[in-house]
Amino acid sequence: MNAAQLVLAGWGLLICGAAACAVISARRHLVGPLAFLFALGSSVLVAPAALSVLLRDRAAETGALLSLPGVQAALTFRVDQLSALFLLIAALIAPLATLYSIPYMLRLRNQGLLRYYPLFLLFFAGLIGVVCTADWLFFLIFWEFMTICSYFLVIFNKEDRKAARAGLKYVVMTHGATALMLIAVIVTWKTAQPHSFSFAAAKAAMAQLAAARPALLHLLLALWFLGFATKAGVLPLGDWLPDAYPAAPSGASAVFGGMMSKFGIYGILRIFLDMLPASGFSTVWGIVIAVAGASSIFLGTLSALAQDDSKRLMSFHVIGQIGYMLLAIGTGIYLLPVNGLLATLAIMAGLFHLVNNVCYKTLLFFTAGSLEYRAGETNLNLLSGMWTVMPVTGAAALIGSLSIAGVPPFNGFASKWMIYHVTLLGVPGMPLFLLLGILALFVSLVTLASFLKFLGGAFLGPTALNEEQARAGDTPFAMQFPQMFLAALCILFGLAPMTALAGIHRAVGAVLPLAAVPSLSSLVGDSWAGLQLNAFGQQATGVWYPAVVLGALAVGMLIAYWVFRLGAAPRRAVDMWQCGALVDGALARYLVVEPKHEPATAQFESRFQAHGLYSCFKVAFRSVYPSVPLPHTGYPTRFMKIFDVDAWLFGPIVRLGNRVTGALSRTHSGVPQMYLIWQLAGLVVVVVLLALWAG
Amino acid sequence: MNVITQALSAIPGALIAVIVLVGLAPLAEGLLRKLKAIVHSRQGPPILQPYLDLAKLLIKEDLAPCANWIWRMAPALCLGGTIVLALFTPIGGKPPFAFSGDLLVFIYLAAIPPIAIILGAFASGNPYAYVGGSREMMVMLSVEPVMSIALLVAAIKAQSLTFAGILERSAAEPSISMGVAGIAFLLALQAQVGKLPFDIPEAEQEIMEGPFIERSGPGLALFKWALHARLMIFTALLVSIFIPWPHVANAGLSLLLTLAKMAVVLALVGVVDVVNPRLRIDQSMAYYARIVVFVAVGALIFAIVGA
Amino acid sequence: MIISKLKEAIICFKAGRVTLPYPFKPHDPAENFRGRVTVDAEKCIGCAGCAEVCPSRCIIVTDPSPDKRVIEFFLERCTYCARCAEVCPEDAVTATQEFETATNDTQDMHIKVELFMSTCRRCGRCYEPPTPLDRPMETGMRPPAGGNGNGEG
Amino acid sequence: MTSAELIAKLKERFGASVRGVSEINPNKVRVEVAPDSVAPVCEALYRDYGARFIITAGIDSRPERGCFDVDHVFSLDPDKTFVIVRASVPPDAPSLDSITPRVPAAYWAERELYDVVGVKAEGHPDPRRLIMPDDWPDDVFPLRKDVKHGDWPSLGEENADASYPWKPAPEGTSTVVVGPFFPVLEEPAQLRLYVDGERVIDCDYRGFYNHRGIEKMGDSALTYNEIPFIAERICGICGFIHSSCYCETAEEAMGIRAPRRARYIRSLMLEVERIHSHLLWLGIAGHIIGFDTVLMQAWRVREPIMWLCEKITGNRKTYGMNLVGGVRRDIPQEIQPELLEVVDRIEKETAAIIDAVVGDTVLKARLSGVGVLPEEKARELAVVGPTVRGSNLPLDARVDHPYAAYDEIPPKVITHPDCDNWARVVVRLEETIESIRWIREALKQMPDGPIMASDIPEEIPPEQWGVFVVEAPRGEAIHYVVTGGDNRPARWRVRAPTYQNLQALPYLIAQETIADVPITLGSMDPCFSCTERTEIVNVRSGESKVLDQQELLRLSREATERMRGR
Repeated sequence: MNAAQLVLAGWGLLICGAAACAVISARRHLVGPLAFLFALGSSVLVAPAALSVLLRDRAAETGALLSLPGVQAALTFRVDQLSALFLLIAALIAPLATLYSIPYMLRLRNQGLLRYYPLFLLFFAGLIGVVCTADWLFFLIFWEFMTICSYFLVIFNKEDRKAARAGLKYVVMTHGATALMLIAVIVTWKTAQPHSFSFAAAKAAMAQLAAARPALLHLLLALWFLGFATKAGVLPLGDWLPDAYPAAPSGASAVFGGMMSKFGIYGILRIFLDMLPASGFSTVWGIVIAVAGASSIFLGTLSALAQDDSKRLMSFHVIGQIGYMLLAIGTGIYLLPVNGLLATLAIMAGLFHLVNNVCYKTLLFFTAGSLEYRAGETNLNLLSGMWTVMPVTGAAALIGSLSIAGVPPFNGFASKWMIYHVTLLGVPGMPLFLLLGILALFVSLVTLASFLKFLGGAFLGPTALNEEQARAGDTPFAMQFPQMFLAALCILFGLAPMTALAGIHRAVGAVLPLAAVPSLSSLVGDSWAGLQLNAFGQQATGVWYPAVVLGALAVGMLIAYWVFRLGAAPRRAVDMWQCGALVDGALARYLVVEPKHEPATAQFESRFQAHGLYSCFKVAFRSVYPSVPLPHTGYPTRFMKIFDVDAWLFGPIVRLGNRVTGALSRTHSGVPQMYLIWQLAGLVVVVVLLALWAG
Repeated sequence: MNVITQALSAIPGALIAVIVLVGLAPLAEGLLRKLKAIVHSRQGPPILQPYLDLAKLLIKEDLAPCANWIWRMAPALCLGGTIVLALFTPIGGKPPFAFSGDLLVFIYLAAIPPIAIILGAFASGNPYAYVGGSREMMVMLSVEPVMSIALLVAAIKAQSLTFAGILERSAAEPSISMGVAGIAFLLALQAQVGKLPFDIPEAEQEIMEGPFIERSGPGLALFKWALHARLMIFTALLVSIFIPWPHVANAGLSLLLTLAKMAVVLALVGVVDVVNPRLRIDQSMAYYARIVVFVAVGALIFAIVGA
Repeated sequence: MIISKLKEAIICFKAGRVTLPYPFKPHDPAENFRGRVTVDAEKCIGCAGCAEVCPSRCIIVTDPSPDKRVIEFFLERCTYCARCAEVCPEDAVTATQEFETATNDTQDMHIKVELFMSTCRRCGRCYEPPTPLDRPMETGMRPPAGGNGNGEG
Repeated sequence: MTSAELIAKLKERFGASVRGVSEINPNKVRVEVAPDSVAPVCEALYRDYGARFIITAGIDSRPERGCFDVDHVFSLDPDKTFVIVRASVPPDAPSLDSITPRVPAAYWAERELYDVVGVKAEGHPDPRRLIMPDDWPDDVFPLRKDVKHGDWPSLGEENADASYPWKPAPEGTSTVVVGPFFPVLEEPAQLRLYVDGERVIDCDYRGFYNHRGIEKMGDSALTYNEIPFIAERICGICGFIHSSCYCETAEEAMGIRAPRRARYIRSLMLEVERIHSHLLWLGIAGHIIGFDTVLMQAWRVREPIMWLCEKITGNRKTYGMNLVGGVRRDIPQEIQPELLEVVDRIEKETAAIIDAVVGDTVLKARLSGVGVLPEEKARELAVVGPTVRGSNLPLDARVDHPYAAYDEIPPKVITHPDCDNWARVVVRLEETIESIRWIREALKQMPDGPIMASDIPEEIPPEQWGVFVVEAPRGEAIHYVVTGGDNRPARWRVRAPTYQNLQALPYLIAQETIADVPITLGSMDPCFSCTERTEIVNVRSGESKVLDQQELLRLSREATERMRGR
């Protein structure tokens, strides 16, 4: 049984799991653990398979499982090194997220679990399908499958009209993006000789187009890029993302934020590395991707700073973090024709950041979900002092926050460090990348600021709990374990970046359009204790040994603690100093274990609302925030309405969508699965019609 | 060479760096206080007063408004982070721990003490601490870009981010871009070390020392010490990278020379400190935005065109 | 801006160092400084004029027996107006130059003068208020004439 | 418009409501009106005749006339006239229509009226306590005559937990508590800022933690000649203003006048006090914005005049110079050259400071455009002193209601059009120079003669009254004295300038940032107190403990009990 067949088996297990969960979904206490078992089982099959592909550095393939001879499409499971990397990520997150969901979903007493676990498992199946197929038609089918599953997860909370709106916006935008990709796929298919949807054929077609019709290829690339960038959440195309992700249950939000966006990156890598030959196209599209990435970094992160809802804050950071990856990958693609060594390093940096991002972003969404679980609230203005109740979650949130902010020696720093190196020094002839790198460096601080806001708002600060509430304690172990696991990974990849980079190097190597892929040691040195960048010449241009710094920090802190105890100062607990005034105590308000959010009216008198943090900075950057009303200008309001995309584009589309669904629901029972089937069927019909027309 | 043996061989240098940059920091503060007193036309405290203050604080009661371990760890993290920062600070020559980190590592490590301050502030729960922490972050947001760009100019000139490469290159010859970057760094220094007109996060008359409002005793001592050391560290960095001349081969002599240059820079910082009122945070941010745009980016452009 | 900063610097440096190392080198008060009051028991004739004008009522006069008068100064309440010194007909009460009166024990700030009174040969009233406005209004401040010493103040 | 014309107009407009007029001189009249027309009369005075509200005094006249008198004091500045609107309120359940809705400046005065004499202002927009502690019994009003000095009501346990009813925080704001102990607050006062981030949206004020009951002492324990010394202690910075103002007022009520030389000496010392107060304020303003060099240098410049004061009066502060009818010490001829020399030096150095400061763009950036109080708002809130002159209104009691020697040498009124903190700085600095000019002028013209009046009557008749304002460095201090029998006033009403200025604070700091609150507060008022947590160390056991509010309250009550027992 080769690796691809194992993956297929895992995929099948997920489908079976979905069916099983659908059957017993009424047994609320059983369905969660069952889903977890299936997810775990699937991971047990998929992870070793993917690992073996990576370690052997050789792709594996099943035979054709399903072929459509009429349109020259065939479903095969092909696992190459790049797929293997993403499979590993999926195999890591799937059981963790399912485990996390068990207690979380039980809490939502009046929500049926039929709409959660089966879809959740199907969603993972879709993800695996996306990275394993080597055929663009089935790629798109899996892609849509994944999108639709995630759509139903977004609108899980039936009562929440906002969630429904967000879901519609999501599905409208991503379907639009898929349509663009579909056009690109068809055109490529038509160009290929013979007509075929397979990756190999597409690659050949692109090489042919590059020589014959460069304008058309640019158009195709633009369509691909728009399609994938929309899914990845690159601003402004990712406008749907901050609305959709927070709407889903936290287990799903974590998977979306932590993982799904990154599959857009997978698509970009497939197209711009695997398919596109290193040429002038790389130069142009490298710049485009890097600029899109940088604008995403800037807009996403600065918008995140203005958010007061923790899940929304993190969703904006998804956008910002995707930007870092795109910046690195764009730089790498730009460099491909110029400097293979640096290009490899840049793309590795981007992928390393992606891997790190999966760890800490999922972790952070988990912590936000834990807050919701324990306090019934994700609004940072209303939360306070939760550390007292949930120290483990708090510590996980701290590690995640420091990781995402790139504080050494956590993993976020290692990958950002590589990205800065490449952008700051790698492209001497093109100062644009230098400026983008500096922008990224600055925004990294904004990330820090917004996560300090998250920590300061939710976990730190005065606590308002009575004893009974405090006894309720932290979240159940099933929710803590995924966080601890991911936190450990954050620290591992931070302290020993080589563990991740070794695999990433192989994954990148498999798709690079280079004659000879540079060896790992020539890129980042050969020490497992750290990184030494040699890519720029004889002398090392950058070194980073996290263990040494951590050791020094530990010694430094010990010295500091020794000084601290030097005077043997007595310790005493006191009340907070309020200028000598006795400020009314806090009114206990937390631990609303009911799923419905209690309107939080009571608030601490002495509490500083997270909204107030960095107010001057926010005022200075007011213009880039979506949440702040547009400034008054001399132009007529009609003109300003152009900027309100929600009003003239999504609003009508959503209303139209509502009408269509309304019409559909009149003819059908309204069972969600029916929609799923209908949408899939519709897609297939469209594809077949187009294929017939074209062929 | 093995990392462990490198680390072991760096220990003597590390000790010197810590003693000079952290151990002598209160002395520098004492000298600044004396300078301040001269401008104020008063006697002023003894030069060793900062040490006495620290000693006094170390035996004072440690009052805790919360039982959070972030609160308890913050002072040690702040001073510990500062000590680590000192290991990456060049004082004339290559910093002792240059083998394990480069300029980017320095820039990011420099964020650890403020993070400790802000987390410690938020942990206390005091509204003033929140305001102070928020201001601390905003000062960081406005100053770090200036400082980073100035340092990156040096790195771009050297085409290396390692201290060895940068120091070698910057000592070679003066250049316009490095001069402009040095000025930008000098302007950033004032806020980076929390001196007037930019001691906005602490602002005792407005928000009662902001992040440190709940601190007392040894915790406060550690924070104060870290702030004093910050003054030394960034001054040493400025002097070593932007004013490396005259170049002296002898390590001891080089150290003394650097200290002398640092004294001059510190005096400048001290004089600016005493003849200015405190700015508001929005004014300070506007000021640094202007520096970024004009001075730092100017230096960057010079560096890109090779001047 | 630079020019004004320079002007400020000139103001500062022109002044030189003006503070004194205070506890070691105190500044001498002016000649007619109103410091802590003292009583010269030799000169006191027991007229109680000081007690009558004292705005803070810190001078208490009691007559424990017909021929004995006790005048007590509770100087921790003193406001240093030196009205007592002003009205004293015999200059028995004087304001000194002493201003460092911080103490741990309020007893240090008490002055007690005991006088053996004999009947005045002249008019029986040694003290006449300078203006009608200075008449004391509080009874009990001074014992009633011929009081027998149970007045506690 | 003379007071006669004004009264004619009032009589014409309000007819029989105007019941009687009492007058000391044409510039000081008291109009008795029917209680129900007090509000319209006050509104007419304020809106139509340009009068400025000054203070409200409640008088318990039940022993004499069986009623409470409520006197609203107004000033017609251009006419140098005071008009007092008096209403007599029946003694059971006394209440009177509030004038605050029509005359906003009476906001605190009417709250205080209820607190101290128990006359309720009906329709007051904010009828919370102002002065008395939160646990004070509801039915005890300290300035009523049936409350004897030294009497203490039993503070029942039911009120022990009472706390001040703070305004609720507006939606989406955080509360930042400023005070009772805050580095730049002048007295233990509490300000609650409702902030959104750094921006102050709204605020609420609670002060009078240090209420000392001086007015009660004045009308029940002290004699006429003891009050100057207590009045001097109302304020540590402008003590002489209060004693001068009291003495002038009491002299007016008694129908005497201090000799000319005494009045010159009073004015001289008042100007000296203005100089050192302004310099002190400048230093503290510098300190508030972190400019300690200004603090040190301004105080260095100020110091010579303090020594000079000690030489003249016997003390740096609390000169103890005033008595009803004159002053205690003369300014001898031999000190005058030194006085001139000192003021010359101060003038030179202040001019240098002004020269340096006005060009300091950093300083100006910090002060300009902050704490803006437009002219019409300043008039509405009836703020006084440099605060109002910084809002471009030329109000100065030395010119508007000359007292002491200012009728002979009128000073120049300094105003500034900017209406912000910067304007207040400039006004104060220029006033310092002007005071020095005035001192020189006065020394030239100072007449010889006695320094104490010789025509003090043997008996002071009751029911006489006097009212005076004195321009303190911070604004007008007003004293209103009604004589009683017994060698003491029946009512002595004091209003310090800060009383009126502080009411403008919420307006001044709204929409400013937290960073600007201290300096805006400081821009109108220069005394600050600074204190630590209260800690009690038991010397014998070495234990220490920090007191919480309840314990502190208990201890202070015990201390009060001890004092009463003595």
